[in-house]
Order: sequence, then C-alpha cells, then structure tokens
Amino acid sequence: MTVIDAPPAQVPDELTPQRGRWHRVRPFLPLVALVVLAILPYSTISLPGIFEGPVNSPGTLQLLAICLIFGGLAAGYDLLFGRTGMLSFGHALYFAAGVYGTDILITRAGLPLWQAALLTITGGTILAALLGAVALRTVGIAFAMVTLAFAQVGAILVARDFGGLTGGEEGLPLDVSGLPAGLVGVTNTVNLYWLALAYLTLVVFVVHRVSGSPTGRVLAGLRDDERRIGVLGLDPYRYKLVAFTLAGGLASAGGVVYVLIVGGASPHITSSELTLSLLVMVVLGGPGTRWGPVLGGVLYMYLDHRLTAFGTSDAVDNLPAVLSHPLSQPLFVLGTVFILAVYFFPGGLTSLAPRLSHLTRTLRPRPRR
Amino acid sequence: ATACGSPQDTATGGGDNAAPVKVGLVYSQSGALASYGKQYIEGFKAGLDFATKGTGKVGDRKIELTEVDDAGDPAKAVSAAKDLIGKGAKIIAGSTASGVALQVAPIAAQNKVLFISGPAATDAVTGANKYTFRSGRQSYQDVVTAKSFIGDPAGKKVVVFAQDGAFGDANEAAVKAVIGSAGATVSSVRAPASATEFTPFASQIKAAKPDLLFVAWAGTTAPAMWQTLDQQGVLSSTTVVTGLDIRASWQTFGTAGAKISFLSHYFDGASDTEASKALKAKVTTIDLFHPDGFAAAQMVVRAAQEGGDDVDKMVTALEGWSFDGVKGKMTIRAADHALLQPMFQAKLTGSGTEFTATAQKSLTGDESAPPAVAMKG
Amino acid sequence: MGTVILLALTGLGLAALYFLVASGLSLVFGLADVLNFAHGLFLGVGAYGTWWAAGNLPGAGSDGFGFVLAVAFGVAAGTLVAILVELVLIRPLYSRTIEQVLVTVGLSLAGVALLQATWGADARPFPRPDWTRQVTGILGAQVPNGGLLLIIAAVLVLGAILAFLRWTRYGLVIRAGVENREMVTALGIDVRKAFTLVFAIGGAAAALAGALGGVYFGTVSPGQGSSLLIFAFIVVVIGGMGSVVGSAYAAVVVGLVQQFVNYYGTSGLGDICVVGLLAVVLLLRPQGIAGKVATA
Amino acid sequence: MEPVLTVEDLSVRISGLHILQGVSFAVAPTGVTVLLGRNGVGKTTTLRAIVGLTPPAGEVRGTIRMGAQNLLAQRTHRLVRGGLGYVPEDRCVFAGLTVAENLRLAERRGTSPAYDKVFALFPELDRRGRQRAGSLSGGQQQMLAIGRVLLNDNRLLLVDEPTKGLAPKVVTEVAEVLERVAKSVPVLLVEQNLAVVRRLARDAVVLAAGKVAWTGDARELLLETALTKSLLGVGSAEVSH
Amino acid sequence: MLATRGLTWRIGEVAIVDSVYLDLAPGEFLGVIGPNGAGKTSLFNLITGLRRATEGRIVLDGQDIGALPPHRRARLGLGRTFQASSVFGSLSVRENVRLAVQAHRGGSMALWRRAAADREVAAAADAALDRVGLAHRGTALAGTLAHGEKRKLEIALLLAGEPRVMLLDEPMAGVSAEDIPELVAVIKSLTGDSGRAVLMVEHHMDVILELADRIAVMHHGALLACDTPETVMANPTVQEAYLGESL
Ligand SMILES: Nc1ncnc2c1ncn2[C@@H]1O[C@H](COP(=O)(O)OP(=O)(O)OP(=O)(O)O)[C@@H](O)[C@H]1O
Ligand SMILES: Nc1ncnc2c1ncn2[C@@H]1O[C@H](COP(=O)(O)OP(=O)(O)OP(=O)(O)O)[C@@H](O)[C@H]1O
Ligand SMILES: [Mg+2]
Ligand SMILES: [Mg+2]
Repeated sequence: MTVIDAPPAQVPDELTPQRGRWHRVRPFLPLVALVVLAILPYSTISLPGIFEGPVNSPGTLQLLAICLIFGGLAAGYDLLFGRTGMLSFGHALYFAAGVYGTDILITRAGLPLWQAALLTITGGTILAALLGAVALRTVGIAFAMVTLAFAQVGAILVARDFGGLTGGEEGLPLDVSGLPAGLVGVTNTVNLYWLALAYLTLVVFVVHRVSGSPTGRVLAGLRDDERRIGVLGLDPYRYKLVAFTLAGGLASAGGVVYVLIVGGASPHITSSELTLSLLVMVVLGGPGTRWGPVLGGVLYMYLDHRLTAFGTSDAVDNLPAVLSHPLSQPLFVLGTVFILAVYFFPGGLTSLAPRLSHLTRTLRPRPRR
Repeated sequence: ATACGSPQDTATGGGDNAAPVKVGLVYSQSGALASYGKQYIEGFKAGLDFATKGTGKVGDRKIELTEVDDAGDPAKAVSAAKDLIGKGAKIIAGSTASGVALQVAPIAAQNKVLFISGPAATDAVTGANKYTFRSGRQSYQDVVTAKSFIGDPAGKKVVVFAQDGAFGDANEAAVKAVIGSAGATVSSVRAPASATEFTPFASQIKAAKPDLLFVAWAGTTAPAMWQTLDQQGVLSSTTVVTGLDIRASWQTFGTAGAKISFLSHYFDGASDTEASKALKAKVTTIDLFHPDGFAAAQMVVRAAQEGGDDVDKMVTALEGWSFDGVKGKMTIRAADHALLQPMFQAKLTGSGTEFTATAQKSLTGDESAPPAVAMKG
Repeated sequence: MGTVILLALTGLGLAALYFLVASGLSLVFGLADVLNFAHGLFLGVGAYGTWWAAGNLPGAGSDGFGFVLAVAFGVAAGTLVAILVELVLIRPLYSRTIEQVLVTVGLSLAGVALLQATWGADARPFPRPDWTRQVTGILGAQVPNGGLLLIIAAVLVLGAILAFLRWTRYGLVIRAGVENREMVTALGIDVRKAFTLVFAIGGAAAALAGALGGVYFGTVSPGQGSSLLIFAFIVVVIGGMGSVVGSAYAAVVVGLVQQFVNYYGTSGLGDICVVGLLAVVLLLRPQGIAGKVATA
Repeated sequence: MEPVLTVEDLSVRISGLHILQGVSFAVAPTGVTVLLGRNGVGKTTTLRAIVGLTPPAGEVRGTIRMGAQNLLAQRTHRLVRGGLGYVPEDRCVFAGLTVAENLRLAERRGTSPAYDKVFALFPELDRRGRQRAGSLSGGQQQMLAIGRVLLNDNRLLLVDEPTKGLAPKVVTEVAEVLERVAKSVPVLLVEQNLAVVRRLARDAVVLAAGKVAWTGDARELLLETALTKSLLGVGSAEVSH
Repeated sequence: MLATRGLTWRIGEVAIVDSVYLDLAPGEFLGVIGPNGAGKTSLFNLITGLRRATEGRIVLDGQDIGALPPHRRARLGLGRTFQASSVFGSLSVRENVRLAVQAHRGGSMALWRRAAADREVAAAADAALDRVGLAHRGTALAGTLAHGEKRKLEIALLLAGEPRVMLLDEPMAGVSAEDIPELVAVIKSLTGDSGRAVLMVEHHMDVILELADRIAVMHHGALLACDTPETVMANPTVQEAYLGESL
C-alpha cells in the first residue's frame, strides 16, 4: 500500500524563473487580467449561451462573484495539496466555519460586519491550527481520513442545530439590516463582485508569495520527501502546520465573503463533497501551478451553476429521451466533464498552454538566424 | 449597441401596458426534490390557465414565465433570484426546499419584489417579511391536524419521533405548542437523519407507552423506519400519526400503511372543487404539491391584476384575500401572510403497488390555522 | 436483557451491512490502491439491477428462487459495470492516485445522476421475500429477519474473500502490483488481468451489498449508495486499509457503538462517537487496527 | 554464431530528451556481454527498452530481435514468460511482501522453480523467508533480486549492476554465479565494477552520449590503456587493480 | 566529537545493532565496513534519529542527543546521505541544493521574503553543485537523473548543509569508474580543511583504504574491530567474513 503520492510533479513556477520571448511582459499579465476583471462590470456586452444576461447584469455578476470565490478557495487549498502534498479531505470545514461564523455573529449576536469578519477569520485560523496540530500526527491516507472525520463532526454539529444557532438543514439566512447599504440589494451586486475579486487577488498573492518564499521551498521539498527534510535540519511538522493553518485561515476568509454574496449559510457547504470538489477543482486546473487551481475553481463553479440551465434548455429537451434525460441532470454532465478532463488535459488545464505553444511552434517553424 | 454601461444597471420592469408581466419560477428541476418540483410546476401551469381563463394574460399583458432550476441549493436559488430581479421580474415564486425559501425571502425584501414560496413547509417563511407569501401549507398546520386525532388532549401522553435538525425541531416545537398547551404531556425521541437502523428508537418509543405517536420523518430511510416500528410492535400498540407524502411513497409503507393514521395536505380525491376539477383535467392524477403550484399561480394573477407593476400594491391586494383553491377555501392572513387552508385526515388501503387514500375528515382553514406570528421585516 | 440482545443483534445486522459495503471498498482500496469513490455506483447498480430483474426478467421475482435469480442478476450487473469501469477508466491511470480520485468522483456523480435520470429521484419499493419483513424471537428480542440475512451474507462474503486471498496467487500479485507494477510484469505476470479481477470482486461485493441493502431498507433510491459510503470508508480506515479481516472487526465495532450509543445516549451521539473513534484509532495506530498488509 | 539478441538502430526519447540515438549491437549466444559507460549514458535505458519497460512518456524506435522474434511488438510479461530474465538496477523488491512471497511471485507457471539453487547461493534468503523485503539490508535486497530471476530457466538474462552495494565477498560470489550461469544462458550485463567485468565479460559494448562508442572483445578493451582511458576514463592499471 | 555508548536497537528478540561503542574525533575519517545486513545503515539511522535506539546513548559534543528528533540533530551539525538516493524528485537539481543551503542558513520560516532573490544561497548552492560536478545539470528535475548523478546530488545536498559530522552511506555505489576518483577527491576535501569528522560506509575497499584513518568492522550488529586500516585488513575474521578471496 503506497501512501497517497504527491500530485504529479510540477516545479512551482515561482522557483524557476522563466525565460522566453514573453519574459518581459509576463510579470504584468496578471495585473492586466486584474484590471480587466475589475472594469468588467462596466461592460454591457452580452455573451449569449455563456451568460444569461449582459456582463453587467446582477445575475451574471453574482455568478462571476461565486466563481471568483471558489477560484480563491481552490488556490488556497492548493497550498496544501498541490504545493505541500497534503491530501486534506476536511478543508470545507474552515470555509464553513467562515460562513457560519460570520452569519451567526451578525444574525444571532448582532455584531457589525467588520467585527464579525475579524472574529471569524481569527477563529477559523485558530481552529485550523488546533485541528491541524492533531491531524498532522498522521500522514497520507490516515491524514486525509482524520481531516475528513473532523469535517464530518462539523457537518453533524451544523445539522443538529445546537441552540438553534445554525438553522440545521434549513440553513441560516443572513440578517442584512446591520450591513453597509452598499452590500445589500440586487443593484449592489457589483460591490460583492469586487469584494470577491479582492479576495481572489489576496489569496493568489499570498499563495504566490508564500510559495516563492523560503518556506515555500521547504513545502515543495516536503511534497517529495519528508524524511529528507528532517535530515536537512528542518522540522516537517512545523512547516506542514504553517501551511495548514494558513490555508485554513484563507478558507475562512473566503467564507466571510461568500456569506455576503449568497446572503446566508446552508449545510451544503459543510459536506465532504465540497472538499472533494475543491480537490477536483485543483486537479482540473493543474495542482502546484499558479493559475491552474484558480481556473479550475472558476470553471467548476461556472459549470456547476450553468449546467442546471443547460439541462433545462430547449436544445437538450429536443434530443431523444436517451440523451435528454441524462443531459438534463447537471451532475451527470459535471461528472462526465471531470472524467473527460482527466483524459484530455492530464496535468490540468494549465498544461494546455505549453502544449498549445508547442503545437504552434511546430506548425510555424521560425527561420534560423 | 454600446458595450459600456453602469455596473449598477438593472432592467426596469417596463411600465407600459402591453409589456409582459415577468414572473420568475425558481424551483428544483433536478436534485433530490425534483419530483416535488415537477408537481409544483404542473400545478402552476394548470393554475395559470384556470386563473386567466386559458389566455395566459392579465388584461392585455402576457404573463411571461422564466423557470430556473435551483437543484435544491440555496446558493443557486439566490443567484437565480438576483438574475431574475436584475432582468426586471417583480414576482418570484417557487422554492421547493425550505432552505431555499428562507434564503430567497430576504432577497425579495431587500429588492422589494414579491416572493411566493412553494412546497417548502417551514414555519419560518410565515411572517418572514412584508414581501413574502406562501402558497403551500406549513408544519404547524400538519400538527394541528394531528391533534384532531386524539380528541381531548388533556392528560394524554404524546411522543414526537423526528429526525435531528431544524425540521424535527420545528415539529417538536409545534407539537408542544399545539397539543402540549392543550394539556397533553409531550416528550420526544430524536434520531439522526442519517440513521439506518431504527431498533433503538423503536424500543425507546415503546418504553414510553404514548397515547399518540407523532412521526415527522422525511427522506429515503422512511420505509426502513416504518418497518422497524411495525416489527417492534409500536404501530399496533398506539395511535400513530404522520403526514402523507407523495403518491410514489405510499407503497413503501407496505403493510404498515394500514396501521397508521395520516394527516394530509392533499391527495387526489380529497376535495371536489372547481379548481380541483380544472387541475385534474390537466394532470390526470393530482399529487401532494400540485395544489401549491396551482395556488401560487392564482396569487400571481391576483397580484398582477391588482398591483400592475407596483409591488406594494400587489402586497395589499394579496393580504386578507380569500380564494377558492384546489383544496377549498384559502385565505391569506393579513397579519403574517399565513395561508389558511383546509387540511385532511386520511387512511391508506391497498397492497402491492396499488394503494388508495381516502379522506376521513377535513378541517377548515380556520380549524387548522397556525398561531399568528409578528411580521419580522 | 431483551433490549441488550436486540440492540446487539440489530447492531450486528448494521455491522454486516457496513462490512458488505466496506469489503469491496477495502479490497480495491487496499490491493489496487484505488480510492474508489464510485463504489456507491456499483452498489446502486446492484440494487437497481435486482429491482429491475424482479419486475422484468423472466423467472425472477420477489420470492423464493425468483428472488435469488434477481439478486444474481443484480450482482452480475454490478460486476460487469465494475469491470468496464476498470478497463476503460481506471486502467490508464494506475499509479496516478489523484487522477483516479477525480475519475471516480466524476463517475459517482454521473452514475447517480444517470440512475436518477432513468428511474427518478424517488425511492422505489424493493422486491423482497415476505419472510425478510418478519421478526424472529431470540431470547425475548424481536430480531428482524432482514438483519439476520445480512449477517449470514456478510460471513459468507468474508469467508469467500479470505479464501480467494489465501489460496490463489492473485492476492500476492495484486499486492506486489500496487508497489511496483512494472516489476511484476518484469516477472512475467500480466498484472492488468489481476487488477481487473480485483475490481470485479469489489464490484460484486458492492452489488450484493446493494441488493441486500435494498431488502433491508425496503426501497432503492439513487443516492442510497453514497450515504452508506461515508461509514464504509470509516470502517475501511479503522480496520486498516486492505485488511478484509480488519474491516470486519471495524464494522462490528462501528455498528455496535452506533446502536448502543444511539439508545443510551442522546441521538446523533452515535455518529459523533464513530467519527471520534476513527480519529482516536488513527492517531494511535495510523495504519488501522489490522495493519496495512492485505493478508487474510 | 548467430547472436541471441540483436539491437539495431535503437532510439529512445523520453519527454523530449533524445537519450539513445541509434544504438546497435548484438549479444552472443554464450557468455557475458557487458554494456559499459559513464553514469547517465543510457545503459539502463537500453536494458529497459529491451524488456519493454520504457516509461509511457517515452518513444522507442529501431528493432530489437531475439531469434526471429521482434521484441518491440510484445508486452513485457510475455517476453519474460518467453525466457527473458531481468534484474533491475534499483533491486525493486516488493517491500511490503515477505522474502518468501517475493520469490513465490517469481515462479512461472508450468516450470518447477529451482529453489535449491537459489538458496544454496544465498542462504540468507532461506533464513529470512518471513521477513518483509523492505526491511532487508541493501545487499540482501540485491540478493533477492538476483535470486528471483535464477528461480527459472531463461534464454537470456539482462542484469543491471548486480554487484552494486554488495560486500566484496558477496561480489565475488555473485560474479561466480553469473559466470556459472553464463555457461548455459547468455547474459547482457551492465556493470561498473571493472574487476567483475574483467573476470566475466567476453564481449563489450561501450556507450557514450547515447551512441555506441566501441564494440569488441572485452579483454582487448581492458588491456589497451589508451582505449580504456578514452572510453571509460580510467587507465588499465586501475582496471587490473 | 561524536560518541555512541552501548547503542542497541532491537526488533523483537533480534538485536540489529548490538551494543556499539564508537568514538569519532574531530577531523577524523572513520570507515565502516561489514557484510550485507551487518547493521551499518541501521547504525546511521540511530545516530541521525530516524530510528529510536532501544538502549544506549549518543553523545555529540558532550550533549546526549538520543532523545532529539532528526531535524534537531541535523541542526547540531549532523548530516547524512542515504544508501538509496533520496532527493526531491520534482524539484530541479539546483533547487534541491538551494533548499539544503537554506535549511542550513536558517530563515526558512520566512513567509514573505523572495527565496529566489537570496543571492548568497544561490551562490552557495552553485558552489556545492560545482564541487560534485553537477553544475551542468542544474535545471534538470532531480527525479529524472541517472543513478550515478543522484549519488552526486546526494553529496551536494550534504555539502550544502556544512555539517560537522557527516555520515555517508555507500556514496560510491553505482558511480561509474571514471567518476570515482573525482568523488573521492570531493570527499577527501571535506575533511581536510575544517576539522569535520566523517563516518562512511562503503564496500569499495580501495576507496575506504584511500580515505579512512580508521576502519570499524560491523558484523551481526556488533562492532567486531575498530582500528587502523592495516590492522583491520590483516584481521583474519574480517578477511573471512567480509572480504573473501579477492577477485
Ligand atoms: N524518465 C526519465 N525522464 C527523463 N530523463 C530520463 C528518464 N529516465 C532516464 N533519463 C535520462 O536518461 C539518461 C540515461 O539514463 P540511464 O538511467 O539509462 O543511465 P545509465 O547509463 O543507466 O546511468 P547509471 O550508470 O547512472 O545507472 C540520463 O541522463 C537520465 O537523466
Ligand atoms: N524492520 C525490520 N525487521 C526485521 N529486520 C530488520 C528490520 N530492519 C532491518 N532489519 C535487518 O537488520 C539488518 C541490518 O540492516 P542494515 O540495513 O543496517 O544493514 P547494512 O549493514 O546497511 O547492510 P548493507 O551493506 O547490505 O546495506 C538486516 O539483516 C536487516 O534485514
Ligand atoms: Mg543505470
Ligand atoms: Mg546499508
């Protein structure tokens, strides 16, 4: 029985400076992308089939905001999985702690948003540190299962609705009366979108900085050979705990933003399926790469939301029953997409880029100098 | 066409008289509650036909339906509601799941649009806010109906058997409030929703020797639960009351079905109203949640008729309104938007895959009225 | 006294159900090193296959020999699906653990949705012999026959798997193959066949669990498999990955703990106890009760 | 004499790297043919290409024939069953299995395994039958890897650095074994220990930078100081050390 | 400098390492030989903390380190290579060494500094690579190196940590004849300068004889002899149990 291996080898791109025709422009591409995303809500372009309405319509912005949050979550999870090689099945717990923590503090305790957010993120981080300290005594599959077990306890506590705090399976709608006016109401969806974008930017920046830092280098080493790290004089446990806590904190921050966007908490987010989908997002995008997990998260959530519309569209309804019945099940399509993704983009979406550029290079040979 | 605009634009609900009335229906087309959703939408369409006399129009204005699947996920439902509101819908209806109803209701209030909740049974939707109404029954009404099975509750011993979580909490609280306040002693046995083995719970119930057992259980483990209660002799030792679920579930009671007293929201043949005939003409066999969709359509038409594009007027038009629905006479209580409606007692007979429900007694809307709550927002 | 016996026997019935689900999972997980989240799908196929056969297959029915035939059909269907899954989806991905997780998660989503698309989301009543609905009096306790049936089946399955591992070379080949597939082929053994076989056995065990679970629950529904799967995973891990005997011990512990705690403690405590048990076992003995090696 | 194995114009690319670039040589039907070269020239890659174990990312061109049989067209387990024995470089014992199980796994259907031969050679393996192979010392693992192959009759043995990590005494023993085996079965050997090479090899193939740099009589190679110096980087004095 | 006092490791009844007393002086080069399975690697594992001794003490500079975890021992200046190469396969060769340098210099916990910007670390890493002759392979993924190259990388990792006591487990195994002198020179240079002590297991007798000041012989877990090369080589038991008749 081999323990769960680290994900397919990927050199963290931060650690190997890339050279090429683009190397002068490359550092600025993320900035350009950020600016484009930031001014996107001013555009009224309609992309029929891709979004229901124009880009600046509340529905589209809401969808985009959720996608961005999950892009950020996946990037944070990748800090654990893709960059350190820790397979946690309980990451949803810290996200859920962020969502429910904020919701309960605002709705039940009546705290103002900033206090609730601060308390929640601190609490989520501490929770991650405590549980991580215990779970990290195991490795491999055992670690995955201990984290899963902790998350399962979280799910049971939420479902049991102790003291009527969580609302059980009905969830807990967020009391918006104390929130800043700019975050309430359909017309202000754009502010939530910007908030989500800010969160994503924060996570990507933090993950990028951390993996390019000396600690990141150790984490990359841990992924390959933990014993070796110890013999080099570094304490594997401490580094893993740092990564675990940091990722937990980022996830609970994501929960804070998510609860504002969705306007409430529901037990869906405590399920182990959510962690599994985080894993799927990361693998779909490309573990250990800078943009892969973000892309994976965005794409996953987009599909998850849009497939329900696809399933009920006329195009599907008009197909013969053998096809239309399964296709009208969003989960069927989503599951099939995962499977196809594994075979057609091994190494994740980001592995497409080099392969494509390889293709164009072979198609268009440059004259020798 | 310009490609630039303000990020806070939303479509305005065109004020002219010929513009269609945009109605958004957010309900489960896929996921665990897909079959509830299916009944709801069939009922809704039949109801729309009935209320507009087949024209699909209110005055000159066509009623334009946009259906969105929420797959039972509140997050998806909220996205859909925001999208619909952004596109100018003034009325949102649907919500098959309680969680969805509770999270869409605040969205409606924040954006001042009308929200008519569907099959979601949670009591919390009643009185949620000024813009939120319901077209189905609520847990309280179930419990009041259950109470009608024991005559005078004073001195009786009642046990609630329910699953953990909000649904069970609500039922237990309702029983305490309705039957307990009438003099019965109420205790409860609770089981995790994920339980697959019910013997321990059946033993506990049996040990309690209740005069009435009220069972509130939803989900796929229900048949195993009933079988265990039957095997351990609970069903034959006391009066057992539970809600009658959709037809597809009837046969899963098996032989236990004959030993249970059912309270029913609705089943085919429970009433004989104009509306029920109109509905039956469309769907051949009426099921549990068809009436909810039907009533929702009636309320939508009323709102559009009286309110035009003014949501506040719609609210006033609905508050206190009485109409003839599938179940009989329905009244929207002005104080908290509870929907007062007839409820039924039923018996299940038959075997194999053929079961029929027959009405034993029906309670009027006033008899089954839930206690009034204060409007929260 | 009667209560204790009743709880113990029904707890064992529950344990038997967990074991039936877990045994296949453990075999595939421990031997082929595939974390098979699609196990629930095999379960569903077994249950729906039996359900379908009882209604449509000539000779099959809900009683007597007809029922046996229906179950056999369900098991065959589950086995076939498992083999196909291995051949088409898993085979190209050996030693790529994470991609396997992705594929099996995808498969479990798509598979359950497919069942739902075909037969609807609602629970269907399951064909079963009448005697399974009755109870047997044992020392004053009214023990459901369905549970007893599960216990018998679980013991038989345990014996069969042990015999397979002990008396055939396949157990050895597969354990070696998990470590280093290349080297097994370099010894002149077709390792691919062995892995397909493991999947087939895992699928058969799951399908049988699905069919008997249907008897036990009285219904089939698309999501039934996945909800059992969490506890099955816990059982597999507590027992020690790949140890079938370990799974059996763990199933008994989990079943009894759940049953007794649910009776004597407050509700829901049973689940939390099981999860706590998992955490404690793993922290004390990360390799699970019965170690890591897939032996008898 | 007809060679037992001929490799012609063998090219191997692995993820873009051209590791072998047109390697051709033949293995004589008796005795030991040794494959020499510095670290990383592609010796292991050559052996693995012959048994069909090039990683999936790799691409193999050229022909490899054993008699009339084209090896490139066959899957590994068939080749091995057909009498091609392979002792890999990194021992590759199954760490989770016991020593006895490791040996049992190597038994081939339809033949009687020569346990006495193996145990006579490596009594350690008999003694440690119930120990997990992963907990064997490095040298013991090497013995197991060799013993595994000797259990069966082979038509050709491919042996990759069998004496690596063995104590001098055992090196001598292994060399003796290979010498004896080579009397009946041809051996293609990769070896860094030139003393062993000197004792065993009849023919030598020297690889350099993915190509064959020299082929011929091994003794000739090892006696010519100039040749060893240029091909192997050591003077023949060190060779005969 | 480093001393073991009655160091013993038992599995069940069997003593894998049996009451070993060793003393290593600063600047000393101690070769360890012994038949396969004698317990040499196990001894290294005990000293570096990968295994916990069942009895006995390990003393480094007067401090008992027997209870410390591996990384604490490494920080005290104990470095080792592994018999089966263990390098960070998914990192480039250069990154492997940089990690080792960084681990040695401290500051690894920095979350916000740019690792790539640390020129000193890079320079030290390149120097170490240069020393073992792997500079030209700097960008290759360590996992794809040929066997002999991995051995060199192991040594580079060790060098990067500038340990005071170095434990080398068969550094020459699998290294091609041509490269052995080079590697021997590297290892020789380790001891010359700074009073570092080396403990090296090796089966290449010529290498051991060239490098070692003293040779320890292990057999069945116990220390059979520990003396000058000449004495040890003349020992008939060693001849018989280990060397056999030379080729
Ligand atoms: N899977 C792989 N991916 C990329 N490169 C590889 C791979 N396998 C081997 N190589 C490269 O191919 C070259 C030849 O490797 P090979 O193992 O055949 O050498 P060798 O001659 O056996 O060396 P040694 O004497 O060290 O064992 C090396 O440079 C190695 O880095
Ligand atoms: N976990 C274990 N269980 C049983 N025996 C073990 C275990 N670990 C090691 N051994 C035995 O301990 C002995 C010493 O092993 P060690 O690896 O230290 O030998 P070594 O001297 O390094 O040999 P080599 O020169 O072959 O590398 C071996 O006989 C090995 O089989
Ligand atoms: Mg090699
Ligand atoms: Mg050793």
